Amino acid sequence: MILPFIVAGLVLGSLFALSGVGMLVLYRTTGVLNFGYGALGAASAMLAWQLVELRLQPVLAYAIGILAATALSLLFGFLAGPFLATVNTLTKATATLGLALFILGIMLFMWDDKARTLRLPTDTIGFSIGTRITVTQLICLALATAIVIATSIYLQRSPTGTAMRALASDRELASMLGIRVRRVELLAWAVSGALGGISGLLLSSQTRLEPVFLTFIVIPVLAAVVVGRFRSLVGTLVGGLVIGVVQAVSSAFPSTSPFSNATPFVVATLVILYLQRRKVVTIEVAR
Amino acid sequence: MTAVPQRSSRIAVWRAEKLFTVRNVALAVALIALFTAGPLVLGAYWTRIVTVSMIFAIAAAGIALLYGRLGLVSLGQVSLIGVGGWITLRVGHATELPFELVLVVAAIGTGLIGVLVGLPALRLSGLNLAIVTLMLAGAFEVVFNVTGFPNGGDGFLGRAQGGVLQQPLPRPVLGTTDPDYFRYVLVVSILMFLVIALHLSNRPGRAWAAIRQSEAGALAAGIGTVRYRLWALAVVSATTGVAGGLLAANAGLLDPISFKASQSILLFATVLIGGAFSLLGAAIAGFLSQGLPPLLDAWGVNGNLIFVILGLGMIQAITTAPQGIAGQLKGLATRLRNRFTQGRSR
Amino acid sequence: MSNNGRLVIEGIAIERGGREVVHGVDLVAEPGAITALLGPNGAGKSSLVLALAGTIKASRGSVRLDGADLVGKSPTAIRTAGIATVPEGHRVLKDMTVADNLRVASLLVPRIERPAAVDRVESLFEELTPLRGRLAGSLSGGQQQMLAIGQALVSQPRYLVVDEMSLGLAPIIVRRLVPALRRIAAAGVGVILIEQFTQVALDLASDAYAMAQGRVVVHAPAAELREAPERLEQAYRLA
Amino acid sequence: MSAITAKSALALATGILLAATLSACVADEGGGANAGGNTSKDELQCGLATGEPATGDPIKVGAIATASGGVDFSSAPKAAAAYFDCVNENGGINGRPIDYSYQDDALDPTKTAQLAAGYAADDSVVGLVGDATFIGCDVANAEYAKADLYSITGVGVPQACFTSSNIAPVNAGPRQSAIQLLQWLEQEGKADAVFQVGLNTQGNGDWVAAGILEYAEANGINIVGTELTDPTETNWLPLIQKIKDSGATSVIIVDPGPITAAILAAVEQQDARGDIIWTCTASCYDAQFGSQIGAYWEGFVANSELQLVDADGEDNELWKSVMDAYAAGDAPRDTFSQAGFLAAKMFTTAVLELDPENITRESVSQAMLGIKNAESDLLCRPWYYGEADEHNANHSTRTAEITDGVFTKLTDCIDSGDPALASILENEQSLGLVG
Repeated sequence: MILPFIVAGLVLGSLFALSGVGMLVLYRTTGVLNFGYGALGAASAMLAWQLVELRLQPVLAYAIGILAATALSLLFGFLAGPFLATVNTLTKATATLGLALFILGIMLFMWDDKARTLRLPTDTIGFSIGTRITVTQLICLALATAIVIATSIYLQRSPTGTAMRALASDRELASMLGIRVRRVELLAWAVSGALGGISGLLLSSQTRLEPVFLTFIVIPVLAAVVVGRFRSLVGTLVGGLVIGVVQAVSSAFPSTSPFSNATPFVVATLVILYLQRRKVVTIEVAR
Repeated sequence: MTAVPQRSSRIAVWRAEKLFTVRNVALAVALIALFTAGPLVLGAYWTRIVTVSMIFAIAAAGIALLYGRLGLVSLGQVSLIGVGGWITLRVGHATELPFELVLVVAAIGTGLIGVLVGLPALRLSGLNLAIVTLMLAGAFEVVFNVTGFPNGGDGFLGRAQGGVLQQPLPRPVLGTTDPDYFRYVLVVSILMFLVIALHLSNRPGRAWAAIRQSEAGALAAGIGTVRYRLWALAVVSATTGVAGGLLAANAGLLDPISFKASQSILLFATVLIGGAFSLLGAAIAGFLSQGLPPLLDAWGVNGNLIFVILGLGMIQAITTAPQGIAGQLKGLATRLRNRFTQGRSR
Repeated sequence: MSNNGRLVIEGIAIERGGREVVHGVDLVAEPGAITALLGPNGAGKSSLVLALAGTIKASRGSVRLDGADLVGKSPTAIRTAGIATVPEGHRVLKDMTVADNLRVASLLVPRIERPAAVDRVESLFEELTPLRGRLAGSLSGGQQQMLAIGQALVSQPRYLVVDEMSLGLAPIIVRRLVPALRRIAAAGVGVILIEQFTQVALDLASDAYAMAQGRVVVHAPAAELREAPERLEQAYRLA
Repeated sequence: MSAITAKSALALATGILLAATLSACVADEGGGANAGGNTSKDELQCGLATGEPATGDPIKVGAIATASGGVDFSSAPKAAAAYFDCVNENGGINGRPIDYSYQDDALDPTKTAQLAAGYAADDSVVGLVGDATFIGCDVANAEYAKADLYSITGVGVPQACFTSSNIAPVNAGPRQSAIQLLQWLEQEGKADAVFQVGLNTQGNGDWVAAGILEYAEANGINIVGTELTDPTETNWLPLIQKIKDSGATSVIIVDPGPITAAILAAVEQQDARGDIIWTCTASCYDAQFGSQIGAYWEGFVANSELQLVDADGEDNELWKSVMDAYAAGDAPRDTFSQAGFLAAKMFTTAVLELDPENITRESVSQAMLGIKNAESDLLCRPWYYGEADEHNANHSTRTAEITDGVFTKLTDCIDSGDPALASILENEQSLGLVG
């Protein structure tokens, strides 16, 4: 029976894609590939869990979690942005490893490793179509798809979205054209942080609520972004879904099952090598 | 890389005419003192910690070589330690070879795997290489979890399972006790640092510096960039493999849990903080990764705060101190020397 | 002190990579007129352009428009103050469409005026209209230059600074751009035209400056230099 | 292009989301099972129970616990620390306080070996009490054996913790815990087709799995499946599918609490509980576990290696009250906490017999090794140390099930039928360690 695996793979994949879109928006606008992206999501999920434990209205707790991730992302963009603007993409990305470690350390300090699950009220409502699908899973799929589409439209149609694309295209020229570079960048940090917070919440409900695990989920998410060739939102969506489904389906067979968790890494490595097949050297341009 | 100033590949220590400088003599005296009195002064607990710190310093030197000299970010070096450890345990259990030979096998094996993995990655530079190595670290984490580490059992994986007690690998004859093993590791680490230093001060080091300065320029000057990069990768992988072998013999057993992708990132962070442009920086990085957590424990600080410290330290190193702690120490030494000579000339 | 809407550059010096490359340049541009800035490769013209645009900061000197000093202001503020720059090399946002390129440039204009601003540019460069949906990177050099100038004009500037307008473009295209610039100036916009090759610029301009080695070496009415081009050669050699 | 509009749009969206779902109320969970004691701080009978603080020369006692790095087993040393604090407030060891602290090995065997070597080399450390390590008993024991240092370990997990000369755990270990679940299933007549789930970790998961298979083979039980998973696994569908396909009637889960909770959540999501009896070893026996996994798991069964946390009994009451008085409010109240407490209590009793002027590692080691027939209502059978190459004194445990979100007693003590215990049982008899 392969259907449950495909469904689970689609759900997980859509969440990879949702996270990936957040990373991509930031990367395209500011040139920062945020390795701390998983940590932002983890912080959002942990905080929401803590607030629910403290008997806060769950929805409010989730909102605060998402806002916290947004604020953290924005704060880092605000503090580090001026420096990051002056260095190449590799150094930008490396600096965000520091962000990841910092947030992870705070989380581990605050929350030890007890049995935790983030239960969404929608987890227990479900229906069966050959396999059981819960409302949470539907929400994940629908939200991820909707956000990818909404982000595409936003970038395509809205003035700020256009400005973000301009920044991604040619930062210096965009600034000469009068775009308020810093403001647009901070907006990208905020949008990306919010998407990270949402996907962190959903990922923690679909996988596990654990700071280290959620922080390093950035690796498969990165794989989705790689499949999107660091530019395409739709490519990222497809990449996330493909990775999720291949991983889940390969886990269904005893021979491939132990290695199914390596799927994102293998896919990403192959895609990078394929994309680079003709280039012997990539010359980095300091942005 | 605009953030990091270019430096020449000159390492004065290893030029014959400069071999007996005050600094080198002081360094030699310090190392001899560490060799003889180290375990006594440190005590049993810290002897073991410093032993492991020295092992990780070898791996840190590899990361520093790649980052500082070639501008390559490799986020999978701890996985290579694991590969070296795996080979050491496997060969060590299967054969009666002396440990030193096992280390050589581990160096060659890890070097080969490093080159095989690196061969396609060498076409990449910058961000792509960082991502690919991170992905490989993730993949190795999965593989280590599936295969486990050899513990004296049968089969290709050499893994005893199901209620059969695991056998630790005996330590080398010359280093059975903790103080002796400390000295053993110290000597091997110095040898590995020498291997790296000799590369840096000779033709490969100059070629790497040229490549880092300008890829096109190096090509124009007739330097085979792929060949030299591959060579760098081979050297780094082989020395890292030796580090893995030393780590395997330290406790006699290894656990997949020690070789997670996150560990590689932590080690990379410590290299940036320690300083990626000198071997001193690598030594500091080794201590930061293995010695700082127990030090925090001793001061009663929560062990998890190590992440916070390293995270902040890494951001600080990238933004304001690209030379790391080693660079700051050197600057301090230079200032002190200048003040001293000025004072004397007055 | 209003200077009657003139753009007054005084004593601008610029450092790049720790070295001073422009050593105190004075230049005055009139509204509705075309001012040429000439000079060989490496004279410091492009640095001056970037400083005018606000992407690099002048180490001393002032740029005044209506009494306000624009040195040190952000590119956005300078653009808002009315100086629009077209960098050299017909640079456009390559992976965006022509329409998007113009839309990005119009973001500084109040929302209701944006369509009109874009329409004005499209009526000036009619060739761009059918290309709206094309990616700017796929246009020919001349079309890109039109788009680049168009982007500058969308923000309705009082001064237009065009760096190396004719460099790398076929003469037939340059001939197409010349009347467009005249029309722009005739509409009251002050134009500063930076050119390495003098012919086109001197034909268009009323006033001309020439730079060499980071200094202004000649300042004369364009007509005089048109008559005696050897004066430029001499000045370059002396510097 | 104004950031403000975008931000207000975000706020508006959040607001709408909030309003739309505000009807979802906070679930009433009844606050979980808080295992609180009834004895006030002044009346606690710790050690000499004098009520006078000990002021003499401190006696140094250590422990190694896995507190970070993915799992947290620090509840054992936390309980030991609480009990020692209580002892120090009550006359200490004949006037000398115990200076107790534990070190975190961060789930890294290299670090375990370091810490063990450090304790072994520090002559002022007279003994180790209440350790809880997920790894590294073998490397630690090698150091202790060289230095004649002994540990009354609170919680041992891997096999090596039970096959060491200088380490004697108070808990029964995952293997006994799992086998006794199987025995319980057998007693209930539910062991027709058993599926076991565990961790793919060296010297741990595979050792437990082998134990189940050995017992099953010896007793004619049909094990329809064995699945050992990666500790970082998150995709539980293959497991659930295999359990379904195997036709299992009961499932034994031998995983740390958080992983078990994740598996159960996935089962719930698939609504795959069915008629299968789901059970887990003592690692998920925690007062809060019931509320963590939710109402779906009413009737879920767990093994408890010691007394149930809410039971009566002298020692259990003392443990709860000591925790209330001396431990942090959020320190877990679980089996492992009981184990740490009991280790500290037995250590205190043994050391109190010694001449306070002559408390050295040597004398303490002798006292620890001499512990035998130590009774407690926390245990099923008396505990002992004794000189041997293997230690597994606790091999009789209880079973509990979740009723109304709280673990309640299901069966009293079951003696383990693990065939591998033969030599241990023989030792007990021949050396007169029990009975």
